[in-house]
Amino acid sequence: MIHIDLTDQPIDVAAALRTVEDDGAGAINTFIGAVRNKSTGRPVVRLEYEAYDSMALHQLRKVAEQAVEQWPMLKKVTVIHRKGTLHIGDVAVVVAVSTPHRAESFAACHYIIDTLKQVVTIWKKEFYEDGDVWVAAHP
Amino acid sequence: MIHIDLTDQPIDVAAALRTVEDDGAGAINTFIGAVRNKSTGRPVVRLEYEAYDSMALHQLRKVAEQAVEQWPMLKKVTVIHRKGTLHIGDVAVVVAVSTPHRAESFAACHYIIDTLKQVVTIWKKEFYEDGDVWVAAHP
Amino acid sequence: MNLKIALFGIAREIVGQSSLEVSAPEGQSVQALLAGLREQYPALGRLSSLAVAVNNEYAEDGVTLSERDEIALIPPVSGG
Amino acid sequence: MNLKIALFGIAREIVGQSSLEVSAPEGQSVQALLAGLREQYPALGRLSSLAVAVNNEYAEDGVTLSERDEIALIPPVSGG
Repeated sequence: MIHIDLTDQPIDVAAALRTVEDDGAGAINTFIGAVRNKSTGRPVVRLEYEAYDSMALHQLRKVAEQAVEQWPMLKKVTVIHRKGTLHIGDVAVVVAVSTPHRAESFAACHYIIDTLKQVVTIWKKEFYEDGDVWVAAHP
Repeated sequence: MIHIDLTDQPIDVAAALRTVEDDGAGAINTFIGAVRNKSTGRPVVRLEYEAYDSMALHQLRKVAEQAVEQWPMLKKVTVIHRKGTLHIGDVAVVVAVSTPHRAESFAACHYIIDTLKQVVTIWKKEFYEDGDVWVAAHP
Repeated sequence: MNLKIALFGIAREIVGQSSLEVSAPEGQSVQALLAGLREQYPALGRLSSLAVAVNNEYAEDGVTLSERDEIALIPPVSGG
Repeated sequence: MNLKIALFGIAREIVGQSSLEVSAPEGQSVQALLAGLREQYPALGRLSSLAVAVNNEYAEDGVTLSERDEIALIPPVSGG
């Protein structure tokens, strides 16, 4: 009921959605994080995601388990994160959860993406026309 | 940037998601409402959705416009509602919004589905093994 | 004047048809229309709510109706 | 004892390699390891945060390290 993946291949969003389908789940909430054409006003050319794979997979699963603990009505949870080189519009992350009722689907999905961004060992480098930056590295 | 549909054909969720893609939108939140196998504990066999089409389309657009007014950073909004006969697992409604930042994508999508359920002129009849009920009709 | 009222969902089932012609005095209000319909079809009075839509918008009790309006009876909605 | 430290992201770039061997006294703490690395690579001290992971879990300052541990330096994460 928890499905986690970290992949260097393009994420198939429709396939990810199918993994959380459940006859008892009337509500599916999905968050998709895609590469934007700018960051803090600066045009972005491409991104590179680097992961500490074993820890990232372990932490992703922990975050999903924490969500299930907090919202026991959760039926299915899928989190897929991309790594490697991404271009504008590419999908970097998909979080999908299914629940019997809708309010909990929003809350659980929001919790998972927020917590993922705080703890999962993945690093993003943004490349601009004239340089690059490891996101969030410096104050 | 607002896309509304009311259809008696199966909803293509992947196609709905593509309608909100935007190079300036890093965040896409999607809510999918599907037919559950039970309602208030009673096994559901099928549902029938009936719509007052012209008003439903008008109200759906109004709800989407209210969301854009409330969260001006919204890039694209798509709301598609199914009508006719639906079976367990069928998708009844899809709401998808894209924004530059994620918190607003959750808030706007949640607002749209909650408000849709309050004002949009669509009626659902649940069919059980031994009867049927117009949902929410009676106190 | 004659008002044509579109009926949906349980309101359609209660009345037994998908629209209704009602003869009403000029300047009939939403409130008066509803009162008349509830009297004629008591089951309408037992619904959780019953609204009137005029030209695709919800109409307050005091709104007056005309023959040119597209009027509909709106029982509790349950989309989504 | 010799500790092998895996390096990622900007920490990897600062050190110039993807892992580091550090010789440390038995019972070395996370805090002492970090202090030593920050002294040797001052740029590490300028990051928004710098954590140590032991066996795929974040480790508090007081945790003591052993040669059998899988140790990694974790600069500010930025997934999603």
